[in-house]
Amino acid sequence: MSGGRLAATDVVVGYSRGSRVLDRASLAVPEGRRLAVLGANGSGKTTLLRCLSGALVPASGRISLDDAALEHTRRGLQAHRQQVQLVLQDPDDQLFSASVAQDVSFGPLNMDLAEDEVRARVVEALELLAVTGLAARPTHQLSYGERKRVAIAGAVAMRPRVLLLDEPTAGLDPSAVTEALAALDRLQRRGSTVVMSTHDVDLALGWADEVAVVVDGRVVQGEPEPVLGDDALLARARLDRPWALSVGARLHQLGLLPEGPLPRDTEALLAALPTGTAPTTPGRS
Amino acid sequence: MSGGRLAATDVVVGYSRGSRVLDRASLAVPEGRRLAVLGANGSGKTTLLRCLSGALVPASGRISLDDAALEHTRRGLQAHRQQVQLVLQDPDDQLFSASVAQDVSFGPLNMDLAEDEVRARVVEALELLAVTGLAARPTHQLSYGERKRVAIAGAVAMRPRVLLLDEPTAGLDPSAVTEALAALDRLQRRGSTVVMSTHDVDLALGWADEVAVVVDGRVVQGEPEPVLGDDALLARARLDRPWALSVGARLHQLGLLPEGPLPRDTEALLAALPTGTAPTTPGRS
Amino acid sequence: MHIAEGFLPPAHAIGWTIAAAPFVVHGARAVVKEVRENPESTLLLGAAGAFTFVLSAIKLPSVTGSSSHPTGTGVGAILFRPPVMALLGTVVLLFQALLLAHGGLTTLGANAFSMAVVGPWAGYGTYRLARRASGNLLVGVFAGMMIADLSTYVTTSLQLALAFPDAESGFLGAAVKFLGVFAVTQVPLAVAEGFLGVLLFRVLTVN
Amino acid sequence: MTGLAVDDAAWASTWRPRAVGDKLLLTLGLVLCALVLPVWPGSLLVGLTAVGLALGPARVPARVFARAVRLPLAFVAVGAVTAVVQVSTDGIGWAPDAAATGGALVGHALAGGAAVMLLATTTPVSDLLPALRRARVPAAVVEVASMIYRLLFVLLISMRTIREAQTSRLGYSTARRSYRSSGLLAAAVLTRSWDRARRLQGGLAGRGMTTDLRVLPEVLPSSRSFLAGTVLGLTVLCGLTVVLS
Repeated sequence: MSGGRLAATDVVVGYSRGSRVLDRASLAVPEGRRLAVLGANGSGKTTLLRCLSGALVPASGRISLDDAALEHTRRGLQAHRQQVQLVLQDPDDQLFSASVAQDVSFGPLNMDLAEDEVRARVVEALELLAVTGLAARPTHQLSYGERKRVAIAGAVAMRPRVLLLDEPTAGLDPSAVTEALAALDRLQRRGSTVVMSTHDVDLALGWADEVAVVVDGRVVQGEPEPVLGDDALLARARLDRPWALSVGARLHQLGLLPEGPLPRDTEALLAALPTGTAPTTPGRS
Repeated sequence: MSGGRLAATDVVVGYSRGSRVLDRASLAVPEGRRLAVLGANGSGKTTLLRCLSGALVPASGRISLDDAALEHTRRGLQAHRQQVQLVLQDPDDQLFSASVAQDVSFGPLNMDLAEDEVRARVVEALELLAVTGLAARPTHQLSYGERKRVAIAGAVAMRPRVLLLDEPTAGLDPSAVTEALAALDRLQRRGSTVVMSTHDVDLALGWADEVAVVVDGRVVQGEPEPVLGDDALLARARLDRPWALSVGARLHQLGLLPEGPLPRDTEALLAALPTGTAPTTPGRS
Repeated sequence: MHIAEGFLPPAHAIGWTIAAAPFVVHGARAVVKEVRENPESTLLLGAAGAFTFVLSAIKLPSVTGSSSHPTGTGVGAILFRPPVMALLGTVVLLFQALLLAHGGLTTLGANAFSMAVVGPWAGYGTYRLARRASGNLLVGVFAGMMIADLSTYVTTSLQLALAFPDAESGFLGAAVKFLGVFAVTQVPLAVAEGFLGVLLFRVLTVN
Repeated sequence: MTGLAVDDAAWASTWRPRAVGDKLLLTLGLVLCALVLPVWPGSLLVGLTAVGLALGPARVPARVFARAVRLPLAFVAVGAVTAVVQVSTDGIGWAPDAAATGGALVGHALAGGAAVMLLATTTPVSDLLPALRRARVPAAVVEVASMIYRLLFVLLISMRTIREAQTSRLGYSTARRSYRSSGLLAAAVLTRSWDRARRLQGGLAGRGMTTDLRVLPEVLPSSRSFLAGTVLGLTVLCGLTVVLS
């Protein structure tokens, strides 16, 4: 476990009932790559993200940034939070202000930045999340998807090096998911490392450069294809195998897909398949 | 529009801002079949379900059960609610009693049933939803997936003929989705009509006998394949085309799938494809 | 039932504002101290105030067939003590005046005196006495919330009687009139709020 | 929408971007005029001004404004009738100047109510709270008030959803069940409110919350012509009242 600037090493988190949520879990966040943290509900993926963000103190093990261990002191946490931000699943757990722009300004102001700088960061964060039009709207009138994006903007305005997102696409419809992923792309291009937790294996396969599956309190990390193609692991993790890997593998056997990595989503699969002669829509409508 | 025992006809629901949420929407719930109501967030699918359940009074149009129009009087609604139950998306706002068994007994107790009968219905509902083990647990200790199933059990204990579910699988991980769908299957086999709203087109294609897409305030209803294969409709509705239809259509053109309806999920697709010689897992792990 | 905007003569509006002010300032000091010692309590107090606002929007069926709303200050007084409630109640009254057109700005002082000062103190006192006398939490809650509700309306009636004394029988005659209209009719609703408190605390103590 | 029509109107009003001080001067001026000027023609003029400004330049929907002003009418009517009924040894009767006194009460209340609603339908409560801060109200109190404003919408949605679920399961079919359901509802909303506060605390700690909830102040520029118009208008209103009465 090394190479990641943000990392968890042998982290143990135990809850009251005796069973451990995380049991010597280790994760290295690869810098500049997209990491999807996968796991069933209750597997401990949120707990892992909360440990990485400093919100939760593990019973043992360490969280490190640039190989320096995080100290859970007021000062240590304050420094850590300027580099690592966690966006929670429920936006109502992070939005407190009546106005969108004011809410986004909260984090930068807590960093003791000058007012002009705060203002600039608010504008930038709203733009990156494509919610500039909502700046003057009251928080309580926003839709769920809009509140989610404003909550992300609140973290982005602090310009963290690593952005951790707990289920950013949960509850969003397909077009909102597309918009959210596009916003994450813009963030990444700007140099942030983006980590997303999800239980949607198809989404993870299509989006991530690297995946980490939280199972039995530990983490299995690696490239998407081998990890998400490991049926035994997925069964233990109570996750499904992505359809694209199942279908792709069969089509590969049938000689219909070229050598190399399997396509990861519908578009890639259709592009890789030989074209037929009839139109692509089925003729039954 | 006829044949359905529960139906909405030319329903109009308008909000203050002038734009109508539902604009002469009509839907017939086919008895004994699985109906998926699809739409983006904010499309009005929840509004439609709330109209069908009697919770919302449409500005015009009618809701009918067995061809008798629902009257929004105290008595009319009370009779309607014994036949039609709606389970809302967020279980947190539907569980309000201290323990699971108490919460599930709330509806039957309000139906003036004898105590033995109430007890029997609670047991039955908990069994149908596979949450018998949770009966004595306080509701706030349950996981999200468990709370969702308990909320459904609360409606099921009233033995409605039609069960309307708003996004019953949202926020659930794959194994919880499987469990929820299995519970809905048991309900249906027992004679209930099950209607589910969702924005997951893949889920709808795999589950539903019939689909209804809510778009621009109206409803387009029909068999899953033609409706979910209609790209123009899906674009207007801000929904994706199910991957199985896209991939299946291409494979059909390539002569790899037999004539007849396209497979609707991974298992069906793999079963319909010719088998290759190599093992089904990709050889790269 | 709050006194509507413009209903009280200017002298009375000013007088009640002065009467309520020390209690509200005292409550504000308590809140400032609490927040200084414990910054997170901003959120908890905000939640308590929001709950009071929302509770007063719950419709209670009354015996007479009409419906009314609980004052909600009794439960707050028992949970958060009367000084804090004096402040939270006043903020909630301001929000009700602006968001629901319920009450008013020039009558805020009079309404705060009845609902955020007298109601919580009377309710809390009754709660302590009844709880000690009976040895039972729920008896205390019932009596406390009933008296918090009732004393609020008695105060409102007396405020109106002071502002509009009867031409012949003076303040006493007016008090009889206003009590008859605004407080006696409230008795079943006060009992209802007491029951609501019992149901509420029963659920809370089970959890 | 949130379901609080006055709040929705305030956020949508064309006067929302105006400086809060400007609007406060105008509306509080009208509120005071409604209180102290004689009912004829003072109340009428204040009422007409408030309604005219709200429906005209501030673009408040007429339905919302009418409903908001109508809401306290039940109290005003009952209160005014009670005030002018006389109780004497020979029974109940009207006070000698019942019509005039009652009319004055209703007039003052309606005019004052309309003036307060002009403020409420053009200025979100969250805009008024920073003004309290400038009036030397302690920051902690203003922050608590801001949290009340934010959380009350979250809790209102919870309350409505829980009540809808209870209603659907026949929880309000008789008076006795209604009591029981209301008690469960109140308890559920109370536990939700604590839970909300606790979770928000965690969320804000992660965003670097230290001791206060500091945000960037919103700059709403004051308008000289609006202020001049306000002073002139209020002077004319008072002058007319004195001349006519």
